[in-house]
This record gives sequence, C-alpha cells and structure tokens, in this order.
Amino acid sequence: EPALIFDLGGKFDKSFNEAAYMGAQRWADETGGTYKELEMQSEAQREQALRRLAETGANPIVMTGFAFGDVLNQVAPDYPDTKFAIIDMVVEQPNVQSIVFTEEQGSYLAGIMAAMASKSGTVGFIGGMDIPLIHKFECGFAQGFKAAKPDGKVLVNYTGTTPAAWNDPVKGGELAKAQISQGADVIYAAAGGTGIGILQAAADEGILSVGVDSNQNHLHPGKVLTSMVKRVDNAVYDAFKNGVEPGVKVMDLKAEGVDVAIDDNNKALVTPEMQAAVDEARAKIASGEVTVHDYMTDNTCPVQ
Amino acid sequence: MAVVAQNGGRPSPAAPAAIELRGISKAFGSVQANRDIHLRVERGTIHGIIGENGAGKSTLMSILYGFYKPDSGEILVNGQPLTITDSQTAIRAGIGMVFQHFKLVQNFTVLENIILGVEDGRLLRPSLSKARGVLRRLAQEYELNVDPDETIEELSVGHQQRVEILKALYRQADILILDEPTGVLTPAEADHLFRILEGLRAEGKTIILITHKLREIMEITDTVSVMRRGEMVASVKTAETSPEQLAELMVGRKVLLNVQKAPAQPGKPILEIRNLRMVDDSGVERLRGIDLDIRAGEILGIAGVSGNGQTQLLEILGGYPEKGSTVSGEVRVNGTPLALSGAGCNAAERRRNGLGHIPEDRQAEGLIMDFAAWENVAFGYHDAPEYGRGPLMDRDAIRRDAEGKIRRFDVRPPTCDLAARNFSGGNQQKIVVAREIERNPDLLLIGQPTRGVDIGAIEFIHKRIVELRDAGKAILLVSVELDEIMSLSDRIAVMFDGRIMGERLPQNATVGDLGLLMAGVDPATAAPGDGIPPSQKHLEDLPRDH
Amino acid sequence: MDLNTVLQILDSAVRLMTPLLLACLAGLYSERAGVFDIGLEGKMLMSAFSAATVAALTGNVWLGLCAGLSGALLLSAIHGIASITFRGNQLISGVAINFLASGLTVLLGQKIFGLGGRTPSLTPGAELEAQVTPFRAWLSGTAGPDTAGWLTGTPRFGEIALPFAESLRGVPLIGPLYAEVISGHSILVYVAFLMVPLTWWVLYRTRFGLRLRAVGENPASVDTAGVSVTRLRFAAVAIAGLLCGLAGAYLATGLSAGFVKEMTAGRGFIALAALIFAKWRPWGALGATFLFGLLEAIANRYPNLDLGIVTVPSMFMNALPYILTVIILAGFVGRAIPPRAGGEPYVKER
Amino acid sequence: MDKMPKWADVILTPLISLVLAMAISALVILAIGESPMVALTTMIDGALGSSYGWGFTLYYATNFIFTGLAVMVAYHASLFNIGGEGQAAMGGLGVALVLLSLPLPHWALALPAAMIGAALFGAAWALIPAWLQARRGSHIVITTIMFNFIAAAALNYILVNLLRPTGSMDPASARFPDATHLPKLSDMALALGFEWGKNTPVNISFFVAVAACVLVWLLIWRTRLGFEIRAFGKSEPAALYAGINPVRITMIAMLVSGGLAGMMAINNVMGEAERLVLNAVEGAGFIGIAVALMGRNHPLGVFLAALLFGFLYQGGGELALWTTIPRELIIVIQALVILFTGALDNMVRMPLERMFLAMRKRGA
Ligand SMILES: Nc1ncnc2c1ncn2[C@@H]1O[C@H](COP(=O)(O)OP(=O)(O)OP(=O)(O)O)[C@@H](O)[C@H]1O
Ligand SMILES: Nc1ncnc2c1ncn2[C@@H]1O[C@H](COP(=O)(O)OP(=O)(O)OP(=O)(O)O)[C@@H](O)[C@H]1O
Ligand SMILES: [Mg+2]
Ligand SMILES: [Mg+2]
Repeated sequence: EPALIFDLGGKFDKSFNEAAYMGAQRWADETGGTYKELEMQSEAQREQALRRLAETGANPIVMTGFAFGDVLNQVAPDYPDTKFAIIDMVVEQPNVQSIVFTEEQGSYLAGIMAAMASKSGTVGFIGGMDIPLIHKFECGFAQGFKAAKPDGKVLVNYTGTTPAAWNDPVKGGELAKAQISQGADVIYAAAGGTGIGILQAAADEGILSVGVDSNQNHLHPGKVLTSMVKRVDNAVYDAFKNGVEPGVKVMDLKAEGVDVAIDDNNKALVTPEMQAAVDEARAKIASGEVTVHDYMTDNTCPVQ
Repeated sequence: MAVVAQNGGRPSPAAPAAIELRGISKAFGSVQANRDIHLRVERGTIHGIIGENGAGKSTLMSILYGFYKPDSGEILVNGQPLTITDSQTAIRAGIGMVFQHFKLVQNFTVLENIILGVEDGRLLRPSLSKARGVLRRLAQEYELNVDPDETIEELSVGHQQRVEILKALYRQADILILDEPTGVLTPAEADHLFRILEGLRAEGKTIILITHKLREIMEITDTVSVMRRGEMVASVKTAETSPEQLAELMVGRKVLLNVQKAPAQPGKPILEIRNLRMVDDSGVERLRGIDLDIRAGEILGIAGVSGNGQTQLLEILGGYPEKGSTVSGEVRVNGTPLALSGAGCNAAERRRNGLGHIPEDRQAEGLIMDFAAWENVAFGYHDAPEYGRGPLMDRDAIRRDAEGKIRRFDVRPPTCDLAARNFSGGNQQKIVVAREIERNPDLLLIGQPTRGVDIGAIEFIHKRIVELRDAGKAILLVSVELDEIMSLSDRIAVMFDGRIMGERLPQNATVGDLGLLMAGVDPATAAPGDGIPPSQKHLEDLPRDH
Repeated sequence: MDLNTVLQILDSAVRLMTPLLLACLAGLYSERAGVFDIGLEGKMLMSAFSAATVAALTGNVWLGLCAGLSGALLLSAIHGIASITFRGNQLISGVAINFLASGLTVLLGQKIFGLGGRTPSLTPGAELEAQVTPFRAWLSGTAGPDTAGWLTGTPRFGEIALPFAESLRGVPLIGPLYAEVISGHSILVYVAFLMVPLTWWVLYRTRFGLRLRAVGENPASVDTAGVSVTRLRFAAVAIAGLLCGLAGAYLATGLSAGFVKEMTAGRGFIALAALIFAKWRPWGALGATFLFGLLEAIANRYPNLDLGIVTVPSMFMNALPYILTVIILAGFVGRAIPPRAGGEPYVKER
Repeated sequence: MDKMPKWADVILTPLISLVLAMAISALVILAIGESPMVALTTMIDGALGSSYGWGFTLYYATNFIFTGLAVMVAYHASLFNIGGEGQAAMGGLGVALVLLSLPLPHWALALPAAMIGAALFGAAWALIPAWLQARRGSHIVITTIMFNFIAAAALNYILVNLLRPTGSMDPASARFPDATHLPKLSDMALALGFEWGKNTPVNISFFVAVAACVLVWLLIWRTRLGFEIRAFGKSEPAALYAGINPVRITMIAMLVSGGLAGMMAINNVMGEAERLVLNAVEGAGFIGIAVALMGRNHPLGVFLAALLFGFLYQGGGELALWTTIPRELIIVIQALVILFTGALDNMVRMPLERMFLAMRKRGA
C-alpha cells in the first residue's frame, strides 16, 4: 500500500500539496486501490511519520517538499526494503527517488506568454515567502520575459517572511494593485493561498494573471493568461502506479513535468503567435538549444 | 456600663424615623461583617457611628446605599419598608453616600462626575449646562466652591470630597451618609464641613457620620452608635455620654486619649537641611528653600495642609525624589552629606545608613498589598544580611522576625501568612510602623501615621513613636492632624507652598496661630495669603525657574 | 516620486488601514470600558469566515455581512461571559478566542465546502454557481418562487464611485486626490471612516459614552451611581464585536473575494498596537492606523529599495513597518496610560 | 479565611473545567460528524498510551516549559512579554551560530555552550523592548509584537542568504556536527538497559527544562532579586519607596525572560532538528502565554500546563495523522481548554465555593 505525506502547508494549500493529492486520488480512482496519507502538524513529526509509515509496511512512501530532505536522509537507511520518493529535493540514498521539477523552464514559458500579452511592457511577479525555491520561479519567469521583451520590466514582490505569507490574499491583492499602478498588466503569482487574492485583484482590475502549480485558469475564466503547472500529480501518480526507481528523476519540460496550461478558459487569450513562440521555446529547451538558468545552482539570476 | 443598648423592635413614636434597620446581617465568605444590626436614625438629626477598624461600619452603610446586598434583615426609609437592590433604588429613596474611598472618575471633570448616572437624556450637553446652574446654586447655598471644569486628579482631597457631597446634593439626597469624611481634611476644612452639615440638618436633612475622632462625635452629633466586631453594641444620645466612655465601648478596654510623654532631651544634630529646593518635571517649584534641623531625641512635627511640599520633602529625604525632578541644596545626616540625585540617591542605601520611613500612603507605598505580612516585614530591608545569605533569602529568619514584630505590635489577626490586603487599615499601619521602628533608625521619617486608624491603634502607635524618641533618635513627623502634631511634637514647623512658614514650640502654640501659618499668613508680618494650597491653583500662576 | 505614485500609495494605504481602523475602534470601545481584548484577531477571522460563507451560499453580500457580524458577536459574547460575568482573566479569554476562531473557521469551512478551509471564490463563476443555485432553489421551494428574486444582490462589496469623481479629476491636486484616494472604495471603507467622528461623538457627547469611559476608569463610581457595570461592559464588548465583524467582512467580501484560512494574518495584533499608539482615542486611532497602512503600502511599493550602493533586501522592507513603529514609539509617543480599570474584573466583594 | 480548601481550588477546579472543555469538544467533534470516543482514545493512546507517545508529549512540553517560564518571569514584573516567539527564534540562531562556528568535541561541552548562545540571543532580543519600556515608556506589548515580526524577517534573511549551504533548496542551516548531537531520552534508557521512547525527539533538554523550573522558582520566591521583581510587579510606587530600581528590574526581568525563551532552542533546534530551519518555533512562543497564565504564573503550574499542552499537541497530532479528523480540531480543543481552565474557571469555582461554604456551615 503506497503512502503520501503532505508538508506543513496541508493537503489543500492551493499549491503543490494539493496537486500531489490530486495525483494520488487519480491513482486511487483508476486502480481502485487505497493509499495512506498524512499531513504534517509540526517539524518534529516528520521523522515520526516516516518511521511509522515504514514500519506499518507502506511502500512506496512519497513526500512533498524540500523540508523532508534532511530527515529522509537519516531515516531511509534504517528501512532498506522500503522505497521513498521525495519531491523538490535531492536525497542521495539507495532506496530514495528524488523528484525535482524544472520550475524555471515552465516559468520561462509563462514569461514569454506574459511578455507577448503585455501591452505596457511591464509585468509583475509576486512570490509568497521569500525562499530560494520561489526565486527559482521568479528567475525563470524573468528570463522568459526578457527573451521576448529584452527592454521590458519585471516588478518583483514577496508577501512576507513568516508562513502567514502563504495565506494572506489581502496582502496579495494589495501587492498586485501596487504593481498594476506601476504599469504591470500581467502578474505571475507564486504564493499559494495568497495567490487567490492576486488573481482576484488582477481580474478586478482587468489585467491578466498567471497561476501556478495546478491549473488555475478556471478561477477567472478569460482573465488568467495561463498557469505554470507543475505536475506533482503526475509524479505522485507515477510513483504509485509504476513504483519508485531510486535516483534523481528530473521532471522537466521534456518529461512534461512542467508546462503552461492552455484550456478552454484561456484559449481566447492565447494568440497564434504566442502559441508559436511557446512551442518554439519548448522545442529549443528540449533540444538544449536554450538553457534556462536555474537560480538554485548559484543563487543568482542572470536577468533582473 | 451605664448605656442602654437599644436593640430594635421598640415601638415607633409618632414621626417615622428617617432610617430604620432591622436585623441586618452580612457575611463576606466566612467573615461576618454585620450581625443582626438594629439601628434607628431620626429625621433631621446627625447620627454618629464609631467602631474600631473592621467593625463593620462601612459595610453597614454600603448596604443601606445598595452597594452590598444584605444576607438578611429589613430596611425602612421614612417608615416605608424598602428593598434596596442597587444604588439606584437608594438614590431614588433620597439616600446619598460619600464613601471612605471616593468613587470619583479621576480624569473626568467635576461636572461630569456630578451628572454621572443622573443625566437628563441621551445627550450630555443639556445635562451639563443644567448641572452647571444647579452647581452654582448649591455652591452658594452651602459654600461648596469647586471649579466645575477642573478634572478630579487636579483637585486636593478636600475638594474631591466637596465634589462627593455635591454629587449627593445634586441627587437631592435627604439622607446623607459620610464615611470617615474628616480623615483627609485639615481642621479648617473639617470645621467648614461641619458648618455645612449643620446647615443641612437645619433644613431637615438627616446625616449619618462615621468617624474615628471622638472630638467630632462630641462636637456635632445628636446621637451616636458604637459597633464592635460586626455588632451594634450601643446607641446613645451624645449629650449623655463622654469620650472616655465611648472609647471604652468601642475597644472594650480603657483607652488613654492623651499622649503621655516626658520633656525632650535633645542631643547632637542628626538631620540638617539647608536651602533645599525641588522643581518637578512640569517645571513647578515645589520646595522653595527649606532649612530644618532635627536633633537626637527630638520630634519635629511638620504641620500643613497636604499638597504644600511635605510629600516631596519626605520623598527626597527617603531617597526617591519624583521622577524628572531636579533637587538642589544640602542635606546632612549625622554630618555626612546625602546625594540628592544620581546613583547615590537611593532609598535602599539610605536605609542601610540608618534611616527609617513610614510613608504617607501605606497602601500604595508602604506595603505590597498582595504580599503576606511576613514578606512585608522584610520589604525595603530585603537586602539586610540577617534576612538571608548571598542572593538567597532566609524565609525562616524573616518569619521569626515577623512573628516577633506582629506580636509586639499587637497586629490583629496575629498571623504572618495573611496578605497585607486582608488586614484592616489600622493593622496595616501597625505592620509598617513595626518594620520601621524596630530597626532603631537614627532618623525616622513619618508621614500621616494614624490616618484612618482607630483610637486603640492610634494610642499604641503614638506610644511607640515617643519611645523611639526617648531612645535618643531623631524623628520627623508630617501630619495634617493638628491634634497629633501638637501632642507628639517637641517642636512644630509649619509648611506652606514649599516653604517653612515658621516654627513654634507646642506649649506656646495655639490652633489659631498654627492655622494662620498653614494658610500662608505669617502672623508676625501679617502678609495676606489666600489660604489655598498651590496644588489647587492654576499652574501658570506659579513662578517658574526656567 | 510623482504625484500619481503618491496618490496610488495613499489609495492603497486607505484600503490597508480600513480593517485595522475598524478593529482598532473595536478595541477602543472594549478597553475604554475596562475590558482588554486581545481577541480582535479571532473575531475578525470569525467574521471573515461567516461573511464569506453566507455570501457564497446565498450569493448576497448583505446577508454575508449580517453573518459576519453575528459570528464576531458570538465570540464577543463568550469574551463577555468569561471576563465580565465570571470575572475571568481577560487576556486568557482573548487568547482562547483567537485559537477558537482559527480552529473553528477551518473546521467548519472544511465541513461545509470541503475546500480545506477555503470558501469558494465570490466572483461570479462556476464555483460560486454550484453553491448558490441549490440554495436559491431551496428558497424558492420553501418560500415561494418569487422570493429567489430577493437575492439578486452581488456576493461581494463593489467599489463605489463618489459623485463628481470623474468630473472633478481635472482640478489640480484636489481633483485627483478625490478621484483616486477618496472615491472608489467599498462602502465599508466609508463606514469605517465615519466611525471615527461617530465614536468621538458617542464617547464624548452622549450619556452612554460618559458612562462607558467612567466604567473603564473607575467602575465603582458607576456602580454607586446606580448604573449597571455589567450591562455597560457587555454593551461595549458587543460594539467591539460588531466593529470586528465589519472589519472581517471587509477583508473577506470587500478586499478579497472569499475566505482563506488565517487570512487576518496578524492584523488584529497590529490594531492592538495602533490602539496603544493612539492612546485609546478615536482620532488617534485614525492617525495610527493610517500610519500603519501607509508604511505597509510604501513597503509594498518599494520591495527592494535601491539606495545606489546597497539594495535593501525585501525581507528588510517587509519588516520596515514594524521597525518604524518601534522607532516612532520610542521617539515620539510618550508613555501611554491605559484606562485605569482596564484588565481588572469588577469585583465588589473581595 | 479561605472560602474553600486549597486542594479544591488547586486540583478540583481545573479538573472540572477540563472535563467541561472536553465535553464541549466532544460536541464539536459530533457536529463535524466524527466520533468523540474514537477521537479521545486516539488522543490519549497517541500521547500517553506508549513510551513513544510520551516521548513526543514530553518533547513538546519541553518547548512550552521554556516559553511558559519566559512569560511567567516577565509577568511577575508586570511586563507582558508577547515576544517569546521572536526570542525563541533568535535563540535558535544563537544555537546555530555557536554549534556551527565552534569546534566542540562533545555534547557535554556543546550543550552549555549552546545554552549560553541561545540565552544570549534570546535575551538580546528582549533587551531592546525592555530598554524602550524602562527608558522611553514604549509599551512592551507593542514592541514585543513588532520584534516577533522583525525576528522572522531577520531569520529569513540570515537563513536564506547567509547560513544556507549553497545549492540547497531548504532555507535552513547546515547540519550541526555529529559530536554535538544531544542524547535522546531513548538513548539514555537504552544505556540503563531498557527500551523507552524509541525514535522520539525528547532529549536531555527536558531535564534542563525541569531544572529551569526549579531555578525560576528559586529565583522568584527565594532570592532577593525575585523579591524585588515581585514587589515591583505588584506596585511601582512601593518599589520606589523601598529603593528598588525600576529600570534595573525591568531590564533584568526581560533579560531572564528572553533568555528562557531563547533556551527553548536547545530542544527544538539542537535536540530535534539538529540544524536551524525557518519557523522552527512553530507558535510555541504564543502557547507559552497560555501555559503561563494557566499555570497561574508558578513554575509547577507552568510545568503541568506545559504537559497538558504537550499532550494536546501530540494527541492532536496523532488524531490528525491517523484519522480523518482535520488537524484544526486540535486548535479548537486547545482553545476550549484555555477558555475553560483559564478564563471561565470562576464558572466552576463559584458554585464550588458556595458548596464548601454550605458544607462548613452545616459542619460548624
Ligand atoms: N469587600 C469585602 N470583601 C470581603 N470582606 C469584607 C469586605 N469589606 C469588608 N469586609 C469584612 O467586613 C468587615 C467589616 O469591614 P468594614 O469595612 O465595614 O469595617 P469598618 O468598620 O468600616 O472599618 P474601618 O474603620 O477600617 O473603615 C471586615 O472585618 C472584613 O472582614
Ligand atoms: N478577603 C478578605 N478576607 C478576610 N478579611 C478581609 C478581606 N479583605 C478585607 N478583610 C478585612 O477587612 C477589614 C477592613 O479592611 P478594609 O480594606 O475595609 O480596610 P480599610 O477600610 O480600607 O481601612 P482604613 O479604614 O484604614 O482605610 C479588615 O478587618 C480585614 O481583615
Ligand atoms: Mg475601612
Ligand atoms: Mg470603613
């Protein structure tokens, strides 16, 4: 019986925990199987949860979030017969699969679309808590945007420094309005629950927004330019269905780990040229002709 | 005892009594504050109630005013039985009360305090202007002058009391209860109050007066009741009794009403004060050059209306001048100069060097009300070597010490575990006095030693002060009670407006003479003064230093 | 920085300060009556949740507002019973109320909507339709077909353009100020601002206000005047509940479109700080909350302050409002004296 | 003069209040369609039913003891320190800096060093609000709230930009050297020859916390300094009269308070995570307020209240982990416990007092 552990944000974080949940749910619906799921309550519980699951014979055990990395590194050797998969972090153990996403690539595509949709030449990025992972989104987005509009401008805001930063739609909305007043006409929200407020403010003010993690195009049909989807659901579904293969699994554009979502809700916003540009970039990234810099490698971003 | 205890139930004469209490009992938890009280107060009389601290006087009156609910018993007002459930009922029945601890809102104006609870409508403006008119009339009628727009915290205690009386009159009280009204007043103010009360009586109003001062009882009341331990032990016509008899009824033993002391044997100077000045943080000069000497074995009494700098003087000598004030001048104790500011100016340091201090306000300064009695005995001396080792305190040593003090000073109840809050005022004072006197200080500062304390305790405290003097110590006594000053002091200085107006020897001084000095009039120069202490003047009127 | 930027920052400050102002005034009523209230946060949160829930279910924001007010009032009642009737510790009661709101909102939200404590978005769309349709159907089923028409309101408070906003825009300075900053807010913003003079008037010009202030300074004075301390304090606590209710409803149905767990994000505590800052006075409350709103708006606008040599990191800019508060407090606002009887239950018999 | 026996006040009242809180909690659980019995047994089983549960309960309790004591000490000086959260976070920074920069060969050396680091940083974070209160009269409630936010921002900056090993996603410091790892209670039990609390985070810090309770008790009720703190807290004018320096007491009380809050870091940062992560405090600073108030500002009370909250935390965590009950239920239960035992205690006490009085009257 497989198991899934959610990080502190909780199963319904409007972000990647929720996506993981969707993936597990899809597997359950399709196969009729059952799985165990756990939500973390506190930092100290991580180890407890991993061990308890391993001891009750759950296999594989999938966990979301980099915060598990350290603990997993300690726990995995104790349970050599159990397979683990961790999302968003590399843990080098013989029975652990590390699933990482190239958010910078997906964000790059979103950046291109934003650049082409923007009339003012200014777009915005609003992150949740100011942590490296979110800078990865920001940096990819900026690179894509600059690739399409070299002299355009990206405004960057972060909501806060405490976990409350993920759940403050009011502040998100206000930040969006601040960016709008500085000319932004597309805003990329990478801020969990705060993002709801950002998308709302963008829709209210009649500009476009870009959702994140799961497909948020439906939240404001015709007003969300696209969503940078991070297919955590696919990763979880895969792990449950096909088992876990130790090593690093990179979910990049090629592996359809990240992408920009285009569906009925935003079809009208995506012009053929935009579609073409995205397709071209996607191909070039896949072929290696274009490399999108990953902020995490050196903590810097080549474009500002 | 030649007094007939008249315990209720007697047939009413033709005119119904203003107040009649039948079998009132009230317990607070396990404390029986009032037990089966019967009381009859005739209309148009002044009725005194006396009793030791904690006898239940305030409780009884609070019941009458609807502040507490009795456990049993019946109240008749003007012959009509009345269930007084809250103060509103009492007010409507024409009862007004001036509490021992005033019930005023400190940062409200006089006018706002007056109308509180009896506003004429939802909006304040009409009520305020009406009250202003009524107040002006009342002020003229009874000579109760207060500025209606002054806030309470800027008024002297005496004026605050006027506000309380005005409050009752504004509510058209027919029956006025005053709980220890003179405890905070100067003789002149007290006389004024009594004239007002007599005026009210002449109008047919009924007055109940609680006091610890037998002189007042004899002077103004028509009848007097004595309470002891929650019971009403006697009600008599004032004309038919004597202070000695009342004191005995009250305490249950004979009491010496006058201080017995031998002439002073002054020794070397202990305290020398030269040109002491103090400017408070709002720039007002509160002390304007004080010069005083006290010798060993001598009591110097400082008389004066409160608010003329006595508090500041005691605080400076005690080592804790008011925050933000600047002090200048010279003070020597035993010949060594004291630091008047900075790190050396510290109350703990002064104590180590042989200073004792009984503060004016025992509840706010002298005691930590929530601390047990034994802790309060160490308070201020908690650094003393005999109370512990190094940073640790030796509880057993302190308790032993406290038990001794409590025994020797007859603190009741004699338990050192009871919180200070739960002792009566008189016993609280005894704890403070025991703590400060038993250390045998070279110099003892005393502020208002017997305010609100019953006569039994006063007698005791006075005796101890005189004993300390006879042991060759110097004592500075500040009191607003002229009686106390005159009977205790070996020399009397009168303070007015931050200055020493003059010095007298008690045997040569008269109340009238001292009273003039207290009002700022020097009989020698006969310079006219307005008799109002500076705290009631507008601050702008006072000269400033910078 | 041009005029436009200034206006936009001011505009943002007005929005950001509104919930703070309402909560601050709520605290003012309560604490002026002698009841300390650190449960402002919880009451706001409860109100935000109830308002968003009912607005989502009925599609009518006014019903949502009523629900928000009731939700906050309910918690006020608990606070009143604990700290007035049973003379409990007011601080503990406030802490408990904050916890209670934080837990209950998510618990109930999950039970009702199954969205992990979130309510559906209040913008017209599929998510909302799914909630509203069954309710309207039920309503017309039980109360008659034409009643569904009652609920044709919007699920959210819209922005109100004040008269002449557009035509006056041309007037220098005042025109843009009026059009940009003053006009174009939700009705609750105007209510909040009107509350300031109203509170001043109530406090200083009415009988109720006089008694309210007295009960916070010296309850015995009120009691001996024959006025019920309990009733006055309950009234004050209830008013505080209503104002917190407005604040919460504004957060969930005015500023944003729906409830997200913990969405008050510490604003109740900031309001408390503003109250002390304001020295418990209505106009002071306006000034203090405006300052907080302004500081946050500035930090939002300049996330990375580039000072030429160094770039101030965003973490610092995020903390700037708090740092400035401390500095201002230390430098300019002296000792704040709270109502004298604050925090103490009124006990006649020791 | 007591209205009822002391044992009734100290034991019976809280117990009945607790039962009431649980009864209401049961109603809430019923209302969301779950079984209160299952919930209760899961909680008790998960928190107290095994050495494993106890291991976690005591771990959380250790955190709460430190923050509870911190609030308590300040409270005795009538200072309301809401800043435990920030001070504990800063304590974590102190621990991390000490352990990452000093080559400490053994935990027995590392523990005192880390304690000093934690206490110093926590105290430093309390120092500014204390100074502002003592010298400038800035209200300590506001300044400590502000300092919580500022601590969060500062820590965020330091972890992300300074302490984070490059290439790591996680805004956390590097792991502390192995030599500095604190012995867990389970290791100690093993050394004594039995198995207890395997894989639980409770560690030697628990004993430090217990020792802290005793020391704080000594400080407050047995030393001259404690006497001054309490006296100052009860009455400032009286303290002045007695020669107690308000500035000094304010500073000392807040330094001790901040130091205690900071010391929490030896449990969660050094003992459990063994590295500094973002938001390591997880609200323990705020729970400390409830713990101190419920513990009636006495170390023994704080200890018991911390245990109660440790139980609620762990039991609640188990509930959320292994049943379908949402984790927010725990917050509701905590709220009800705080409300009934801390604020509505008179609801129970008043009838009890009346009962005892009636009994005594009949007896007498
Ligand atoms: N609020 C109260 N709570 C509990 N007990 C009280 C309270 N007030 C008074 N008592 C009790 O009632 C008794 C009578 O107190 P009361 O204040 O009426 O005495 P008193 O005669 O006015 O004393 P004093 O001369 O000091 O004013 C006291 O001994 C005390 O035990
Ligand atoms: N909680 C309590 N339990 C028992 N007795 C109490 C309690 N509180 C007060 N008392 C009693 O109340 C009596 C008077 O106390 P109270 O506080 O009324 O003094 P007071 O009237 O303020 O004194 P003073 O007249 O000097 O101002 C004392 O006898 C004291 O023992
Ligand atoms: Mg009394
Ligand atoms: Mg009395």
